[in-house]
Amino acid sequence: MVPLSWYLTLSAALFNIGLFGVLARRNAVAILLGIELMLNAVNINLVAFWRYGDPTVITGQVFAIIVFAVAAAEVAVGLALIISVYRNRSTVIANDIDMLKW
Amino acid sequence: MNFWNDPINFVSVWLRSLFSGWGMADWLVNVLLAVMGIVVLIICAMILDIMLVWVERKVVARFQDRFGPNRVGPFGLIQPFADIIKLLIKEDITPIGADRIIFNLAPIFAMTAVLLLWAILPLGSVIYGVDLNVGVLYIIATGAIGTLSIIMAGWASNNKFALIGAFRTVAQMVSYEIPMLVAMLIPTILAGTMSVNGIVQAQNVWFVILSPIGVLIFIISAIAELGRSPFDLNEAESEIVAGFHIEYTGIKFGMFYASELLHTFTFGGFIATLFFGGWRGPFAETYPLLGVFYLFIKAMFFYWVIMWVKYSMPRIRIDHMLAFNWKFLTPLAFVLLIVTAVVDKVLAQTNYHATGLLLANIIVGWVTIEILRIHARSLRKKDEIPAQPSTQAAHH
Amino acid sequence: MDFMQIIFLLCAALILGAALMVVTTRNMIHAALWLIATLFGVAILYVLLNAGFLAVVQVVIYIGAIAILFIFAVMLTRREMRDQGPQLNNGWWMAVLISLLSFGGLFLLFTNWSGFGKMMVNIPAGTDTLRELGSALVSPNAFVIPFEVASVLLLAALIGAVYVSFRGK
Amino acid sequence: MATETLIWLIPLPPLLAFFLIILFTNKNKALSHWVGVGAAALSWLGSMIVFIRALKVEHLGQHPFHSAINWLPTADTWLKIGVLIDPVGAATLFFVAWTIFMIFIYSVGYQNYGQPEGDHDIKGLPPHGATVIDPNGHKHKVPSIEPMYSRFFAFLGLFACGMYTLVVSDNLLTMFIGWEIMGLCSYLLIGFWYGKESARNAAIKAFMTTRIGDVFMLLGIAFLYTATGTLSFRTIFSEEVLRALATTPAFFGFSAAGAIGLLLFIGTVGKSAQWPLHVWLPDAMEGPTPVSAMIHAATMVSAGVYAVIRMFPLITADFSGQGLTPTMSIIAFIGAFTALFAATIAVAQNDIKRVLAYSTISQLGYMIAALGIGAYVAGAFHLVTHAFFKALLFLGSGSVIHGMEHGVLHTGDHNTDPQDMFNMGGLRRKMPITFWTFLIGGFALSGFPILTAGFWSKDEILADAFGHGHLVVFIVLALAALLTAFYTMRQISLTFLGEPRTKAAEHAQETTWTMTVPLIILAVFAISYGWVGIPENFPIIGGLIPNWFHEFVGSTLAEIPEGVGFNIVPLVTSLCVALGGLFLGWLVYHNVKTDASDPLKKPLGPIHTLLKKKYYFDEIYDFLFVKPAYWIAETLVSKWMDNGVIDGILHGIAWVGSHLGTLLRNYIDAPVVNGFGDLVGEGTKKIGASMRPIQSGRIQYYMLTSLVVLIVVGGLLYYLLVLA
Repeated sequence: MVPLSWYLTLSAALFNIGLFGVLARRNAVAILLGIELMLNAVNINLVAFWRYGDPTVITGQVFAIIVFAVAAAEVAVGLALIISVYRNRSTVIANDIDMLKW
Repeated sequence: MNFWNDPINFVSVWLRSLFSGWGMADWLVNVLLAVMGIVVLIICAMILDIMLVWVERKVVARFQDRFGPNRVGPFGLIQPFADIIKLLIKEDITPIGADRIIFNLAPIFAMTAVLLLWAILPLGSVIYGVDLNVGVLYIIATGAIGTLSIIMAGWASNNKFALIGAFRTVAQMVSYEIPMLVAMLIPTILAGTMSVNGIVQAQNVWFVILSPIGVLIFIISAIAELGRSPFDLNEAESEIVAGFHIEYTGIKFGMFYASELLHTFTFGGFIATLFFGGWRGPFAETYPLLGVFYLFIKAMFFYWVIMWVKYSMPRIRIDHMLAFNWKFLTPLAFVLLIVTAVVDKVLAQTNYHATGLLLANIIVGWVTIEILRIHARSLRKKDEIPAQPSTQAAHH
Repeated sequence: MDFMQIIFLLCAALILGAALMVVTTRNMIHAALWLIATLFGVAILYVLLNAGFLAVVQVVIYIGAIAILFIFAVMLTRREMRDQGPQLNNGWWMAVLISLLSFGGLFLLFTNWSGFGKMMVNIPAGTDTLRELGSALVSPNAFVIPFEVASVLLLAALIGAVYVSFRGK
Repeated sequence: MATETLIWLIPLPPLLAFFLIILFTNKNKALSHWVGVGAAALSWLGSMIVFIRALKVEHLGQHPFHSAINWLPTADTWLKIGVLIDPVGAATLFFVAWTIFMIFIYSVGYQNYGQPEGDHDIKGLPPHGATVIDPNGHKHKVPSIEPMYSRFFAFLGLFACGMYTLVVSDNLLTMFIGWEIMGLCSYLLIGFWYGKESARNAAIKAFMTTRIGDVFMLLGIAFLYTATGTLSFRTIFSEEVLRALATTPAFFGFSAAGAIGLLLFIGTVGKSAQWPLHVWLPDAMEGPTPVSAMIHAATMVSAGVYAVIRMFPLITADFSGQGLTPTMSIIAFIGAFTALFAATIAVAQNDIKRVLAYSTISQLGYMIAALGIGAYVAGAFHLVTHAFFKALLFLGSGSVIHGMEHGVLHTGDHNTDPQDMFNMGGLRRKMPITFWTFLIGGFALSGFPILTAGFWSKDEILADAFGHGHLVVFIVLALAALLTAFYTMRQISLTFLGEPRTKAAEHAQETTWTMTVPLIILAVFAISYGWVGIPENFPIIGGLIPNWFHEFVGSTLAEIPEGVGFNIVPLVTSLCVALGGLFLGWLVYHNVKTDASDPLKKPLGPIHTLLKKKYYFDEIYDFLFVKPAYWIAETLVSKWMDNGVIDGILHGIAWVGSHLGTLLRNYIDAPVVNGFGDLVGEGTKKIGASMRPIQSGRIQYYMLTSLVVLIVVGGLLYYLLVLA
C-alpha cells in the first residue's frame, strides 16, 4: 500500500517544479503554466489528506473543487491580460512587461 | 447461471479459473482479463466502424439519389475493406515544418477519444466496460480529449487552414459542451444517478417522454460536438479546404475519418441510452444479448438521423453557430434544467410525475417558439423599413 | 512493492517528468501539451485516491478547458512556429536554488510531522462519497456559501476576461 | 364677509396690483391700468362697505371693528398686529378711498392714455408729444402717452397700499410701516421723471427731509414700547396706561406722554411738511400732478395729521382742560406759525401747483394748530374737507396744465411754461368743467360762507380757538385764512378770468372725461361734505342737519368733547376774512394784461421778493445743513478722517506688516522652514533614487525576493520555535 508520505513528497516536488517554472520562465504564459502546476500540487495534497484522514468528512474534495474554480478563473483572467498586453506591447516576456515601476 | 443470462461474467469466471489453473497471480489475472476485455471491445468497435463506412456511403448515396458502392461484393459490402487497404498503402506524408510528434499523436488521440467512450456504454444489462458512477461527466471528458486531438492536428500541421479549422473546432466544441452537459443532467436528475447503466435501469418510462426538449437539445449539441453538418465548420471544404486534417494522408486521415464515423455512431448509442431506454426491450433483462441487439438498432436509427440531418442541411456561418449556441441553446437548456428539477421535486411520488414533466416540457417549448416568433417578427419589421437610395449613395 | 505502488510510481514519474518538461521545454505548445500530460497523471492519482469524480472533473476542466485555453493563448501570442532564444531568464539558477530550498524545507517539515507515514484507511462500506460531496456542496450547514462564492467568482472572471481582451469595434 | 376680514383685505388689492404690474403686465399699458384701477375700485368698494357698516354700529367709539393676530414673538408676549376701524378711522377711510379712487381714474387721462407714442419720448422724461397727420394732410402735435405708463400705476398701487395700511392699522408699528411705504413711494413718484435734474433733487430732498421726522417718530415709538410694552392703540389709550404715561416724568419737564407725543409729532412735522421741515413739499411738485394730489391732498400729508389725531389721547394725556401742556403748545405754535407763514409765501408764487402746495402746508398748519389747542373734532373735520377740496384743486390744476400743454404743443412755442399762471388767463371759456370745479374747490379752500365745506371746518377751528381763549392762535389763523382767500382768488382770476395772455392759453382745450369726471365727483364732496358738520347752535340753518360728524368722530375719544358755544366773533371773522380775501384777490388780479408783472411787486417791494424766494429757506438750509453735510462728508470725513487718519493707520499697519513679513521671510522662513522642507524633500528624493532599482517592475524578481525573505524568516522561526 502507498503511504501518505509518497503523496506529500510528490506534491511538494510538483509544487516546487511549478515554483521554478514561475520564477524562471521568461514567457508569461509559461509562468501561468507553472502556477497551474502548483495548484495541482495543492489539490493532490488536499485529496490525499481527505483520503488518509477521515474519508467520511468530504472537506478535502470540496476544497479541491473550489481550487478548480479558482484555477479556471485565474487562467481566464490571466490569459486575457496576457493577450491584451501582447496586443499593446507585442511581447509576452515577463521581464519586458515592466511598465509598473515608479 | 448460464451463458445466456450473464455472458460476460460467465466468460470471465471461466477464464479466471483457467488462468489461475495455470498458476498466475491474482492481480496479473485481473490485468489480463481487463486487457482482454478492452481488446475485444475495441476490435468489435473497429469492425463496426468499418461497416459504418459502408453504411455511410450507402445512405448518403440514397440521400443524393445514387446507388453508392455496389461493385465490390454483394451490395458493395467489401468496399470499405478496399478503402482501408488503399489508405494503408498510400504515402504517409508529414509536411515540412510540422511538429512531427504532435502531428502523429493527433489521429491516435482522436481515435482514443471515441474508444474511451465505449468503456462506459452499457450494451446490455450486464454487458458493459465499467459502470462509472460519474459516467455522464466521463462522456464530456472524452469529448475534451477529442477536442485536444483536433487542435493538436490543426496546430502541428503548420498550415493556416488547419489552424483555422482547429480554432473553429475548439470554439464550437467548448461552446456546445455546455448545453450538452446540461441536457445530460436532465436524465441524471430523473434517474438520480450519473452512472449511465443506472440511468438505463431507471427508464421504466423512456426519458424522451419526460423531456422531449432535452432530447432535441442533446441531439443538436451532439451533432455540433461531432462536427458534422450543419456544424462541420472545422472541415468546411468550401472555405478552408479540409480544415484540421488538410495535411493528413493515408491511414492517419483514415483514423480521423473512422473516428468521426464511430463517434457519430457512439453518440447515437448514447442518445438511445440516455433518453430511449438504452438496451431495454422485451426479454432484455433475462437475455442480455437481446439488449445488445436493441441498443444496436436504436443507435443505428439515431446514426441514420444524424446522417439525415447532415445530408439535408447546409453549413451555417460560424457567428451564427456561436450565436445559436450562446443566445438560444444554452439559455433554453438551463431553463429546461431548472423547470425539470423543480417539477421533478414537486411531483415526485405522485401519479402525475410523468405527465407533469411532459406538460412542463410542452409549455417550455411553446413559450420558446412564441419568443422566437416575436423576435423574428421584429427582425422582419426592421428589414421592411425602406432605405432611401440617396442617403445610401451618400454613405458609400 | 505491490500493484498500487507500481502504478503510483509510474504516474508519479509521469507527473514529475511531464512537469519538468513543462517548465523547461523550449516550445510553448509542447509545454502546454506536457502540462496536459501532468494533469492526466494527477487525474490518475485521484482515481488511486478513490476520488473518481475529481478525476473526471480534472479532465473536463483542466484538459477540456484550461489546457485548451493555454494552447490558444500560446497560439495567439506568437509570431512564428518555433520559439527561439532562451526560455529561462537570467535568474534561473536563483530559481533553482529557491525551489530546492523550499522543497527541502517542506520535506523537513513533513518528516517532523507525526502523521507522515500514515497508511490509507478503508472507506467504510455504504458511504457514497460522490453523494456526500454533492450534498456537502449544496447543504446550508456545509459548503453552500463557498460554493456560491466560487460560482460568483467564475462569473466575475468570465466577464472580466471578456472585458479585458475585448477589442472595441 | 365679516367686517374685520374685509378690513384686513382692504390694503391688499393695490399691493397685488403693484406686483402684478411690475412682474407681468408691464408690457401692456391698457392691462396695467385696468389692473391698477380695478384694484383701487376693489379697495374703494371694500372701504365703502366698511364705512356703511361702521355707520350702522351704535357707539362705534366704544366697540370699533377690531381684530388682531400674533405677529412677532417678543420674549414671553407677542407683538400683535391688527386692524382697527373706529369713527376717525372710518371717516379717514371714507375720504382716502374716494380720493385715491378718483386719482387712479384721473391718472388714466392725465398720462395721456389712448394717445400715440411720442416721437422722441424717452423713459424718465415727461412725454414731449407726438405728431399725427390728419386725413387732409396737416401735421398736428398732440400729447403723447407717458413712456412709463405701467410703472406709474404700479407705484400708485403701492402708495395706495401704504395709505390703506396706515389707516386700518390698529397699532403704531404697522402704521409706521404704511408710513414708510408711502415715504418710499413719494420718493419714487416725485422722482418719477428721473430724467430731470430737478426731479431727482426733489425726490432726494423729500426723502431726506421726511426721514428726519421719521427717525424721531421711530424714537417715539421705541420710547412708547419701552414705556408701555405695547404699540396697540386701544391698549395704549386705556385709562390706566394713559395716566401712567402722563404721571411719569421724562425730560425737560415733559411727561412721558408729552415726550412721546412730541417725538411722534416731529414725525408728523416731517410728513405733513410743517415748518421747519416744509421745504420738500413745494419741490415735490416735480412729480406728475396726480402724484401731487395723491401726496399732498389725499394721503401722505393727511397721514401726518391723521397720526396726530390718532395720538391725540396720548398727546393730551396730561391735559387738564385749561393751560396747554408744553407739547400741545409746541404743536399749536408750529401749526399756527406754519399756517400763516406758508400762506404768505403762497401769495407770491406764480406756479399754479406751487401755490397749491403752499396752501396745503398752511391748511395742514391749520389742522395741527387745531389739534394743538385740543380742537380734536375740528381738526379731523378740516382734515377730511381739506382732503376733498385740495384733491379737487390739484386735479383741477393738473387739468389746467394739461389743457395748457395741449395748447403749447399746438402752438409749438416751448418757452411758455404751462404751469405759470401768468401765461394763462381766460381759460373759463376753454375748459368750463375744470373752471367750475376749480372754482368750487377754490371757494371751499378759502372758506366761502355757508355753501362750501371749507367754511364749516375752518369756522369750527376758529370757533374752537376763540372759544378756548387761545387768542394768539385765533388771530394768526384768521390772518392765514384771509391770505388763503386772497391767493386763492388770485389763482382763480389769473388762471381763468380775464383774457388769454398767451397763444397757448388761447388754444388750451378741455380735457378728457377720465379727468373731468373725478373733478365733478370731488366737487360734489367739496361742497356737500361740509354740511355733515354744521354746529347745532349756528344761527338759522344750525340744527337743520344734525351735527353728525361731531357726534361720530367725537365718539372716538373716551369722553366726547363739548362743541363750543356759539359766538358771533369767530363767525364774523371767518366771513370777513373769506369774503374780504376773495374780493381783494379779485380786485388785484381780475385783469392782468399780457407780460404784466405781479401787481403786488411794486407795493411790497423787497418783501415780495422775500416771499417769492420763500424766505430763502432753501438757501438757508442749503447753507446750514446741506453744505456742511457735504463739507463733513467730503472734507472732514473723506479727506481728513478717512484718507488721513484711518488710511494712515492702515498704511502704517500694512507697512509694518510687510516689513515684518520680509524679515520673517528672509531670516526664518527661507533658511529654517524652507531649509527643513527642502531637506525632507531632497532626502526623500535621494532615498527614493537609491531605492529605485529595487522596484524593477518585474514580477519574477519581486516573487524571488519575497520568497527569499519567506524562506529565511521561515527557517529562522522554525529554528527558534521547534529546534530551540
